[in-house]
Amino acid sequence: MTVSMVKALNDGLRKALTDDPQVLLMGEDIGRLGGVFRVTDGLRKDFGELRVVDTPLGEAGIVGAAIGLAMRGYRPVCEIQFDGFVYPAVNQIITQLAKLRHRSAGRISLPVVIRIPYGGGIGSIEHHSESPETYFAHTAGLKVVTCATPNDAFHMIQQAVAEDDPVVFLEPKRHYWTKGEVAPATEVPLEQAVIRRAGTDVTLIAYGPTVPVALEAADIAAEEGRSVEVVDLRSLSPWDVTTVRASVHRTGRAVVAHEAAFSHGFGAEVAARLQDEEFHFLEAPVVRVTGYDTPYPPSRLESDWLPGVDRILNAIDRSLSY
Amino acid sequence: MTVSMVKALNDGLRKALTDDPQVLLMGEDIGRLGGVFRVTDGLRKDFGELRVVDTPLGEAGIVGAAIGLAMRGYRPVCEIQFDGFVYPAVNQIITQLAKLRHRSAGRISLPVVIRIPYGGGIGSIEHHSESPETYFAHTAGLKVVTCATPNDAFHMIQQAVAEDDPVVFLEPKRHYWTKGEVAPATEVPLEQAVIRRAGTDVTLIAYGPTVPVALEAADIAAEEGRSVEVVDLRSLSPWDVTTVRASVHRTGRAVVAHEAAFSHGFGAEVAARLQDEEFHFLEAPVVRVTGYDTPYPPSRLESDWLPGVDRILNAIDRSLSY
Amino acid sequence: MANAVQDPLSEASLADPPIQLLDPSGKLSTDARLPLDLATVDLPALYRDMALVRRLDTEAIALQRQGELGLWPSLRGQEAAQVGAAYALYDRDMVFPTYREHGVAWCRGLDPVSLLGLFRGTTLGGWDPYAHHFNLYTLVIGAQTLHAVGYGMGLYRDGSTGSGDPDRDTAVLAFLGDGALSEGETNEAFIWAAAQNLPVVFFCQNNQWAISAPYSVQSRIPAAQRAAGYGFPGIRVDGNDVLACLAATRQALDQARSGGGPTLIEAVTYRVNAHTTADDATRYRAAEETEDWTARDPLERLRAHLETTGAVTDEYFTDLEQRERDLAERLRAGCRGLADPDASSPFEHTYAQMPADLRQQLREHLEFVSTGPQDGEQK
Amino acid sequence: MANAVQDPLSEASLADPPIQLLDPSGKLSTDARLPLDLATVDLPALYRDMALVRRLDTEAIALQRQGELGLWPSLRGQEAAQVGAAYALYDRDMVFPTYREHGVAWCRGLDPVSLLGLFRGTTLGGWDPYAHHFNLYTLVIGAQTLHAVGYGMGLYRDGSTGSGDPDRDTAVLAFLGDGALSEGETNEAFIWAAAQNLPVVFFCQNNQWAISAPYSVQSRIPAAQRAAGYGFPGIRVDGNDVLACLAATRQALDQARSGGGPTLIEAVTYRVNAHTTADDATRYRAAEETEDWTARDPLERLRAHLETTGAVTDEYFTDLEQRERDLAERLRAGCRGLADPDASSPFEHTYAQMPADLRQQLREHLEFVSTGPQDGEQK
Ligand SMILES: Cc1ncc(C[n+]2csc(CCOP(=O)(O)OP(=O)(O)O)c2C)c(N)n1
Ligand SMILES: Cc1ncc(C[n+]2csc(CCOP(=O)(O)OP(=O)(O)O)c2C)c(N)n1
Ligand SMILES: [Mg+2]
Ligand SMILES: [Mg+2]
Repeated sequence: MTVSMVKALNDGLRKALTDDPQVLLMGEDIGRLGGVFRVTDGLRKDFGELRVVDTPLGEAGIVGAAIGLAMRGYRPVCEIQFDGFVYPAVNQIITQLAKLRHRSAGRISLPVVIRIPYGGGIGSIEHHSESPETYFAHTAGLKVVTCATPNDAFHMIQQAVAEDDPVVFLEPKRHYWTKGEVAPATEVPLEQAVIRRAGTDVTLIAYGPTVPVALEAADIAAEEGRSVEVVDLRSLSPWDVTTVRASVHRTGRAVVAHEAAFSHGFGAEVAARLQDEEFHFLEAPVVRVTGYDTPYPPSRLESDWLPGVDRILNAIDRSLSY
Repeated sequence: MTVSMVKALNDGLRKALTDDPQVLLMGEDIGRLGGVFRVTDGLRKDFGELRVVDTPLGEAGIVGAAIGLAMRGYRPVCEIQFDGFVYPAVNQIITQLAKLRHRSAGRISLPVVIRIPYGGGIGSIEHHSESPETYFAHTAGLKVVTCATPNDAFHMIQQAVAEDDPVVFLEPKRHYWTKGEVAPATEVPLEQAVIRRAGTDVTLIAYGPTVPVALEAADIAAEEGRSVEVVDLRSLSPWDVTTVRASVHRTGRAVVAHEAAFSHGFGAEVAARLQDEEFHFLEAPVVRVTGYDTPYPPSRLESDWLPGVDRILNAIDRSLSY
Repeated sequence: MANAVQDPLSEASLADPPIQLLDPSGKLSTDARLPLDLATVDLPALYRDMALVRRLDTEAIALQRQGELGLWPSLRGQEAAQVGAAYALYDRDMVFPTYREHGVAWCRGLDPVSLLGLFRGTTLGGWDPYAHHFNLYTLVIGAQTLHAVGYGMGLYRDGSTGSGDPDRDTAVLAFLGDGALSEGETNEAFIWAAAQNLPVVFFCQNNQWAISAPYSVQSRIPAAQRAAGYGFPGIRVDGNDVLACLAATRQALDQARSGGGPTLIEAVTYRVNAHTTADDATRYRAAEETEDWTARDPLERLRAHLETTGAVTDEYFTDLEQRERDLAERLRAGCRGLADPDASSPFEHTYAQMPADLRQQLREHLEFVSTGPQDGEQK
Repeated sequence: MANAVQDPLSEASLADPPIQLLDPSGKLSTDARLPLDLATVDLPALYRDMALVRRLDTEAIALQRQGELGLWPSLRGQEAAQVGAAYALYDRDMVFPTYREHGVAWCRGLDPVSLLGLFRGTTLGGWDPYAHHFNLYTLVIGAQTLHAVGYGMGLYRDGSTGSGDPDRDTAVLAFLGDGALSEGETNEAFIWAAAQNLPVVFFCQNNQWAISAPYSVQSRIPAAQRAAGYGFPGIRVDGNDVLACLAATRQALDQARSGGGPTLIEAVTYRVNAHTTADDATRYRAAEETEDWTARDPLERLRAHLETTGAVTDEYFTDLEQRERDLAERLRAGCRGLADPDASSPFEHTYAQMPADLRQQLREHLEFVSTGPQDGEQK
């Protein structure tokens, strides 16, 4: 079955709602409207307004209330309308959601999913193109995942709902309308990285929005006789160091690509781990291709600002030139 | 003049208030009480309640109002009572304070300082020992600094107030009562790292609360014939890569110590930069000694959980064993 | 229950219609609660500005359809609220808008073309907030209300409120939507303004919808009543009545300037178009509702009044039509003329002085941008 | 101004004293706004619990002075508010406390020793929140009010509110301080509870101080009036009157359980001690104020009533004194007996299953902890 990522998410949420009566969705405009990206289209009609909840306009409220619902046995799936609007909820996420299992010595489970359409490249105005993953990945007690294909979207959202830990679920909005095959079942655990393309010369690490870009870069590199292995991380916290190390162990080189700012972006952690754990095997420094250390620019500038195919190819060149 | 860090900050703030009538302080309990750590002790009495403002109990309000005050020509210095209580202000900090200069193409300057007592080791209850520096250092548009000595406290707080950009000013509360010499003037720019102890075998990078710990470790290492160079970063955004590189260029080895969690902690960025820019000179991987990827533990566990002298010495051993 | 036990649901005000000074047929009335000296009001000017901002809005929508703008949040239906509020301002009063106050921007004297850049993607701002005492648009719901509060604290500290000097006293006007009432930050702004008696007027355009959420999702009582919870006055006016909006704002700003503290104004109005050009309102609201409200059009009633009373000549309308055409032309040309920003601009304006590392990033970026696609094949 | 223009400052309720059913001299009265059937109230039990929680508090302060606790937030002066509120609860009702509700915890049947761990640094929680329907303490001001709202949404979805079944209908009781009224999150909780008519009772102990900030920093009107801004009832009671607190909470919980929605209760009381043992209240408030309030002691008036009416015998007091001594002894022994947590516990409870990387960190940590100082010299 070939569907868009939006449809795959919709199907996955529908399945989660069907399979478990304790699952509910909540967020701004997710009911009647079906969400600004239509991810929840039709679900309110079929599951009712008590399970697909149009909330007041307050993100702290959404996450705070989800915590209380989870304490009462529900499995809330929150939608934050855009990446740039998650910040009013950060206090509830960091000081409450992430910590309550720890504080209660495991007595409180908070199976809360926070879905966030994220990343740039869609010509939006400000606050609609942010990549906040580091804030969450740096916060112990949260899981952070992101899907790059409709198939992953379908399965990962269900896996996220089934998790007993809070999951920040990042949806690369730039690929919402990209279509792909969806398999009825999956055997890949939520936390496992996937090698999207095998290669031998350099390991290219991507996730979410940069995965298709990385694959495109790998294609072009192949034409030039360079064999690029593309790893899709999928899970950012925890992240699958084992798969990445194994790949880099073979290739001796790594490039990591993300849209978030350079300093303290996800690539920093990848580089820090690899330089430590593969010190003797790295033939070149881990190269980072990322957004710059500026606020996200006006959309007329975004295509150059974002790590695109050419900047990734340059990084591969740089890595291979060592 | 030998004073505690609290007194040095108090003196620095007093000077800032005296020198510029547009400077004002605002926060919870900073007036009548003088702040829970007494950093603002006596200032309300001398500068009045309009310049040393006891605010309502709301951190979003504090930072949001500071933005408006700055737009009206003031230079507000906000106090967030403890590290763990900055999160309600994160929306104002990340989406507004950090971005308005950029959005206005430089027309809006927001000379706002956000003082935060931070870090652990004082036997406190939860939310009182956090190290949130990565969240801010990853946010373009903010400057982030931290002082490790009374002298730096005195000068850096004045430099921060004089900055035309927003500054997150992290005060290592564990060393609030440590005394030290304060010089009347400084020639060190706010953004420059300082070598606290020269050495030749390994570069030990620390900031804020871990600086005294690092110096202690270096002392012990010296007894064992190991020459450790200790760099105090002082500024975390931007950070002084030049000074750190120069040191590592000489020693060929680096250890970085901070209290914040391991994954995506400041050490990741340091390691990522060094493995890239000093690739041919690093004789060992950059080693990170940090808090663990768990929430901050109950205080009975904190001394082992924090990166103490022994863990730093272990890391130095590890680095030198390559 | 009485006294200490308050049940506002039972209060009469719920059923009360909002205060009106000009009814849909164009008839003037008075209301003891909201005096307005008509001698101080230039009705033809009010109408002209409402008509022009409607045209501005219509033109921007057209530009969006033509692909010249990425998005446009229409103010249609809210012209009276915005123009009425704006007419109450002194030049020196400071305005903190949301993203929909094109009508206020117009009245503040901004070049209307400068409103388009944000939506065209050529800028994140577009104008000098100090030149017209009109802050940049704020997209993060509620955030600007706290900036207004801080600015008001500044005014108070400057001695620019309650001084009694009519050339000095200044106020702040903060706009917000009905949805914004639910953000914690908005409520903190109310709290600060109340506790410190700040010269801030909160002007809530209750246009009945926050994207697809009807007002009932946010509250079960009128928005103006929110102020009662903090201890400052709330007033509810017909937001399609430019005179009521003007009168209420003038009264509230006067009070604020003179040291009388904050007011919350609820202008009961309607978002006639979808939330933005990207939205599809048919998914969540009935066409009849929109038709009902269109019948209460804010322009029509003032036009009817002007025509019935003969306050203006035919020439006024001919002239106005010409002005509208000129404005449309200016917007079209201006929009297409909005230059793409310089590739270096984000780097230049992130900090007062560009840090060394960022300068290095800029160097690499400019090299990359100028070299173009390295591999020739594609971008 | 009338009707649509509301000026709550002029409302009579400001001057109104809080509702009282038991005056400082121990005299009972009735109030039409707050009926209480005394046959349903066990006055000796109320007094006993107030006396015991005061002793608990006194003992905890002593333990802190002895270095056994790092910190203690005293409830002294707030015993009536807490015990009164707690007596109105059904077992199945869920409570969301702040960090000061030791009296409520006691009435919920928690082992009082378990309250000490958080302040001794041996745990971040200390009890099973589900066992006694009493959540962990929340230190982040206001955060718990939203959890209460979510729990209430859950009750509504379970059909456990407004069902008419007296064995089923359940409510939520959320505690907050006067300072907490200023946090955005608290206000969002009010908004959600109002708009969705949730079975949540907000119990605000207005103890006049938020650390060093007097109530006037937060608000210029009584806290109970905050509810009017959202459209649900607010009620203001004498927080040192255990009967008024019990009656108000019972009435509000009944209403919530039956589907009648939220209430905000303001219990006007006083924090007799400093904010915590780490605070020095002499820096910011006058001794006379504290003395004034001490004269309105919540225990004294009920004791006076019991003694005057002869409702209890001397034996009751002798027995109570013994119980107090037993409790103190239990706290002392229990506190010292609180074990340090296992070094692995933070790692074990961060996630449901420990991720591989964290397991590796734990391994290294345990190795480090067991090896002890590597270099022998020092720790
Ligand atoms: C903090 C935040 N959350 C969500 C959004 C997404 N959003 C944009 S406009 C809007 C509705 C705003 O409604 P209202 O305040 O009534 O203003 P209106 O659009 O009707 O003028 C929402 C939810 C946002 N911009 N900011
Ligand atoms: C979000 C947040 N900001 C600041 C603090 C620090 N703090 C702890 S208690 C307190 C005062 C609380 O006052 P109130 O709500 O009246 O409760 P009380 O202590 O009087 O019971 C403050 C400011 C905090 N715990 N959480
Ligand atoms: Mg609206
Ligand atoms: Mg209090």
